Amino acid sequence: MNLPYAPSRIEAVEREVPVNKALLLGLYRQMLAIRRIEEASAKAYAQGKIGGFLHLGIGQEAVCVGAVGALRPEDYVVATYREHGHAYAKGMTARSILAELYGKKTGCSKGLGGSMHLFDAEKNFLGGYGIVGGHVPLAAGVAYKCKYLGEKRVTLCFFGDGAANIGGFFEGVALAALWKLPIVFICENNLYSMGTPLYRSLSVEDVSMKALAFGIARDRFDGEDVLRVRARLAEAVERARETCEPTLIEVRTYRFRGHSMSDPGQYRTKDEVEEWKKRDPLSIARRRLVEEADADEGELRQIELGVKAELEDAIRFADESPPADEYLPFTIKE
Amino acid sequence: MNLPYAPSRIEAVEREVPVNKALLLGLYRQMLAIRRIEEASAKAYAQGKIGGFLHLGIGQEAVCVGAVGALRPEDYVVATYREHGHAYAKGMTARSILAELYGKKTGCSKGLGGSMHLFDAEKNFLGGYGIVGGHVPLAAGVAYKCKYLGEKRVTLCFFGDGAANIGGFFEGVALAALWKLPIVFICENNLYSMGTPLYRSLSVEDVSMKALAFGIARDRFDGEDVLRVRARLAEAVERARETCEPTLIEVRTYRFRGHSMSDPGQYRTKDEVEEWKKRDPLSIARRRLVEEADADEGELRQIELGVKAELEDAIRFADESPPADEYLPFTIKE
Amino acid sequence: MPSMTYREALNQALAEEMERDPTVYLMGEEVGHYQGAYKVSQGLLARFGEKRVIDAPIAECGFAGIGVGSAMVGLRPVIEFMTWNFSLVAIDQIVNNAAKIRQMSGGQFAIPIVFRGPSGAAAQVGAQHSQALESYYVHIPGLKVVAPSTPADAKGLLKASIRDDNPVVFMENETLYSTQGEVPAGEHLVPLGRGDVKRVGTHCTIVAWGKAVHTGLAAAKLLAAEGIELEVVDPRTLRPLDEELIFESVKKTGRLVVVQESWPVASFGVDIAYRVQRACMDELDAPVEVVSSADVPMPYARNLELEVLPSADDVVAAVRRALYLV
Amino acid sequence: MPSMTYREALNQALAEEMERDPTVYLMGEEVGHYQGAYKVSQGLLARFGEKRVIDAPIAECGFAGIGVGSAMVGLRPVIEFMTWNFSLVAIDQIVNNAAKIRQMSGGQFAIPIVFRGPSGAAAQVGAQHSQALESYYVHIPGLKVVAPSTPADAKGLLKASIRDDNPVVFMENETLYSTQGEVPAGEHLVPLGRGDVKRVGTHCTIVAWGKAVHTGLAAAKLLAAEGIELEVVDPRTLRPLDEELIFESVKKTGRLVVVQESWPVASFGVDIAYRVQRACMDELDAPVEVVSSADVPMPYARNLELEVLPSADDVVAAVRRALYLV
Ligand SMILES: Cc1ncc(C[n+]2csc(CCOP(=O)(O)OP(=O)(O)O)c2C)c(N)n1
Ligand SMILES: Cc1ncc(C[n+]2csc(CCOP(=O)(O)OP(=O)(O)O)c2C)c(N)n1
Ligand SMILES: [Mg+2]
Ligand SMILES: [Mg+2]
Repeated sequence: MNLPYAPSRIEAVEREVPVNKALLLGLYRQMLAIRRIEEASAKAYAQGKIGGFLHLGIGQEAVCVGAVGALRPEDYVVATYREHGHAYAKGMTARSILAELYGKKTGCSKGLGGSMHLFDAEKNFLGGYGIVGGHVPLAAGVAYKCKYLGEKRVTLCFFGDGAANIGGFFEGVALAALWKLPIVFICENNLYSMGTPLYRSLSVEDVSMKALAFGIARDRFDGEDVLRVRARLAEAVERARETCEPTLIEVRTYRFRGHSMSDPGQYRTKDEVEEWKKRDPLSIARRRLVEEADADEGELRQIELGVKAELEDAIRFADESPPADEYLPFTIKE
Repeated sequence: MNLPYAPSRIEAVEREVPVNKALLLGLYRQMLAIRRIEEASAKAYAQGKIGGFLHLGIGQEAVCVGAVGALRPEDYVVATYREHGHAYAKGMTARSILAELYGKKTGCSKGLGGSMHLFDAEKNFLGGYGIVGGHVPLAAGVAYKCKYLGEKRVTLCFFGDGAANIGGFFEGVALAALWKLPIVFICENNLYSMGTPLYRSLSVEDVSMKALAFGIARDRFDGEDVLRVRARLAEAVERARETCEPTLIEVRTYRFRGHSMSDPGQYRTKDEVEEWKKRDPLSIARRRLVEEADADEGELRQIELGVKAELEDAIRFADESPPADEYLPFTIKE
Repeated sequence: MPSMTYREALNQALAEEMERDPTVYLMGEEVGHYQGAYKVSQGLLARFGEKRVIDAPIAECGFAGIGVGSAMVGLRPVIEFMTWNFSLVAIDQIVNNAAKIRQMSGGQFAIPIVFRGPSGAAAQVGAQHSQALESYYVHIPGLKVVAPSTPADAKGLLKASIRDDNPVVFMENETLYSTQGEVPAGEHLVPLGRGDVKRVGTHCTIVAWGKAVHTGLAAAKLLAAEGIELEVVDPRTLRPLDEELIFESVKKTGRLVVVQESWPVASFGVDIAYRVQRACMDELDAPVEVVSSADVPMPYARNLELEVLPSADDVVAAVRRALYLV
Repeated sequence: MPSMTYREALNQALAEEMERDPTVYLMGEEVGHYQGAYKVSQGLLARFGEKRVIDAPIAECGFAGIGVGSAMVGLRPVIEFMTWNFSLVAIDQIVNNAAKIRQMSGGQFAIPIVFRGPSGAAAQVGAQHSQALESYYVHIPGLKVVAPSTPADAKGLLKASIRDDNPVVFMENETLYSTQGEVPAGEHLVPLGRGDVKRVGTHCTIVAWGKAVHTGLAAAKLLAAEGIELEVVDPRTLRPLDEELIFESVKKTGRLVVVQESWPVASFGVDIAYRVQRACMDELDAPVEVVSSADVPMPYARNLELEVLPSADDVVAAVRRALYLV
């Protein structure tokens, strides 16, 4: 008997996604705002206004913006500690994010969570989590609830390539596959977990191959074009919504900075980083807007000014907000 | 770009294994002794001489005997709580096993381990373990040591179909694949984890498919013919020994009894159990000996009498041995 | 009042709460078709269907996490661990997610979840299956911890736990499942954080929970023959703890023996001992004694297991020490 | 004596033991090419090669288990957890395998393994990354638990831990890595189970380990200005505990304040308090005080974090209470 290979439900072809100007303008604006929020964070960190771990996603913006862009407002997002962009893309404000990073009472988590633990119940942003892989079963649980209540809501669960070895990840995916939960697992494969390149952490470097162990749909593509990300995610999201079939997606991307503020990133060559910077998702989006959608400089300048004003306001807000002044007692009183 | 499927290194064809009479006689004797040990255990359990959990492998003997039969004495075995047969096949005596089950000082683990925790350092039987999946990384560690020291020794790690969802299993296999450890993971897929049939615990019922997630060799076959098990394992064992390539194997088998002594097994129909009893590995081996190897009844009777005497002696030994009389202080003194 | 077993009382609590609130579901290994490894969920699958009584594969981290995630967004899961021994592969979900999300989110999310199952040694199940893990869970801020000793408490506490908005660690005991007792029918709730005096006495206070309550009661019976009357206080909820009830009793008797199946070091029993020694310093007539399991991984042989576990005789000896009778 | 940092002292201990015994290896996330997340293993990869300094993927349960298995058959692994927070996904390997195999096998197998890494809060790393977990590991029979506070102890204890035949939980502290101190060159071993008086005093004993030793010393400095002399006792090994040294000090001073970063409930600090209250009942002039972290998941904001962590001021206040100065 010859063993059959597990079917991959997706023919993962790199399809061209035509430009929709209005859509791309919106996504570009989001990516830009996220870039600026993170640049402002880095600066505030250097000034000692932000403490603890700060993980920037600079260079990876097309993934979170494109992926979350495929969701409806009632859909859920669960993310890792590198989640500023995801939070913003889900509708949270620069104000509430920065104020949280500053440890202020006006932050989205009242200054109790910090950079790694952004939450917004209203926007259905269910948190950044700091234990690698620990949020994957939790995300499956959110999808579980949607199926339980018969809601047509999808959960999007982000994770890194480094999470693709840990038990929690496998268990979360296994249960989602077994119970057919409306969830999309998306690996932001930025080629490194901290200082470890893929070849030293994964015997099979294509994370989407893990789907074969569970018989679920998979997809895999390069993540520098926000429209491609959005279009490919839309397929998986609609499949989850309509048929409760989970999908495991790997998107290749790259972070331009170190793992966290304390990491000089010496495990990568300058050349490698420069090579990837040529594929900066912001530049690509901007270029497509100009070259394929006839956007003019004035239009783009308008967006850029809007983002600048938004950031100035948010930084001022974070600066001037009162510090967090009380933590929560450990239990909820009846 | 079309995604390639992960290669399965093994063409898992059901090959016929010709009878080698001397070999099969030896394996048959082992299977019979194991069957009798477990029958004696069941009886002693009913008499209150054995306590706690008692998990019998009656019906599955061809798997442990065939698999361990592919090893050399210096190779290691790590097993689950259903490990009486594995221990015996690795060279442990009926005396030391039964005395352990009786909680006697003369037991292999001095009466401190019990049925689920048989150990024999001399025979390289590294234990039965009670936390599902928890022994899989441990077994990888044993293989790690062999590679570290440059020893050409193989580790054989048994687990059940129920373990194929748990984090420890995935992590152990992932690391063995990444670091190319000389280990063979063998799933005794007896179609049930306690009362749960495969289709309610695994989205992909073929456990060997998990190998695709890690790019390691895999194999899969029916486990009622001890010679087939031995031959197929020999390939994987030699691959591990010579090239440090791990293999993930699924063997289909069936336990004739409940999960443990307290389980009446009502989740299976009588018909199903009867159907499987027709494939009793002992009957199959005996039939092949007679039909294909010209063994005569006298020869077989001789073996059966030998086993009977061995068991009588072992039961007497367990009965008459002094009870365990001290547990170990928690640390080893310098 | 109807009499029933501890197991039936738990079953009734589950059934009533599932009836009452459609967001309550039960998930765990063998809880459905098998009717529960220890039959606590007997009949629930037939009554509530596969949607609400879910057989989980062996993936404790996975299904504990599913519980937490679903609790975050409005369900009220009851997650059964076949035994608490297996919770160690899921403890990160309980400690780092269930217990912390409320704080990390600035109070935006509550996690109304119950993790339940038997804890402690059964009989001869060996080192990996014989752990009384209450000291682990009671250590964690953000959790409530409950350990009922009687059928009535089992029912009332489980119902209250399911309605509580915090994550609750609910520790049953295999050796108690078949014990019998009177249980109020219907809406019987035992508020979390309220202890109970299981036996009134004057000479020495015993504090114990779960199975150890019965060890304490057995010791009381033995000593009553000599005219020594023990007061047995069962906090029932370990976190938050009903300190007042304990202090009150100790102030009356002047003596305390804590009985627990937990290992001794950094244990909850020792914590109670310390709190009482501080709060009742003036009223204590003897140092507080703590009777625990021996400080070793559990051996298999029955005679050694009995040596390791706290017994009524151990309690009697400790009481005698507290009364300076030795 | 050469002066070096706590980090360098650990590094030296690792290098010396790896030099001495080829069965010793170091495995963990980023220990090799990255030179350690906190640079404790700086230079070791270059010196000992990839065979003995192994970068592990993020699979704590997996590589902790690999450590245990390899230790069973003759290697002496040092397993680094990037921080002890991440040990919760591997705790089953430590509790159910490392700590129990010796007992379960009737003494046939020893598990000479060291699990090490930083424990406790750094600064503003939030609830999931700010846990002082010593109370978890010290609870478990079969483990030894070590928590050095100075560079010299770090070196001597790590060397002794690597040579010990038992599984050792070795808890460092991120905020101590850069502290400086004199460290004996070469064969400097601090035996496990032996404490150390870090400051001699007469009025009150402080027991603390790891980072909290420095909190105690800071409090001593503050109080010395008022003529109050604290004696700071550092057990260094939490299991087995050098009770005698602690009792001796308390018998001299008549007072005890235990300082720990652990949460209070069912904690090791409370355990010490209880043991002292029993053993030194007659010599104690005041109830034992325990200063711990506040009983909450750690908030992020710096001001709140400082409120939660035990401070020198908290210790001073506790000492004043013990001395009836308030
Ligand atoms: C269980 C666990 N182990 C270790 C860590 C420390 N750690 C934090 S992030 C990280 C690397 C994760 O890499 P990846 O998943 O690829 O995500 P990325 O940082 O690249 O976004 C590590 C090792 C952790 N947070 N949790
Ligand atoms: C982590 C963990 N969860 C649950 C259990 C309880 N348990 C013991 S055996 C078993 C079923 C295992 O089935 P399988 O792996 O198929 O092995 P089999 O018993 O069929 O040999 C379960 C659920 C356990 N021992 N460990
Ligand atoms: Mg990465
Ligand atoms: Mg099975």
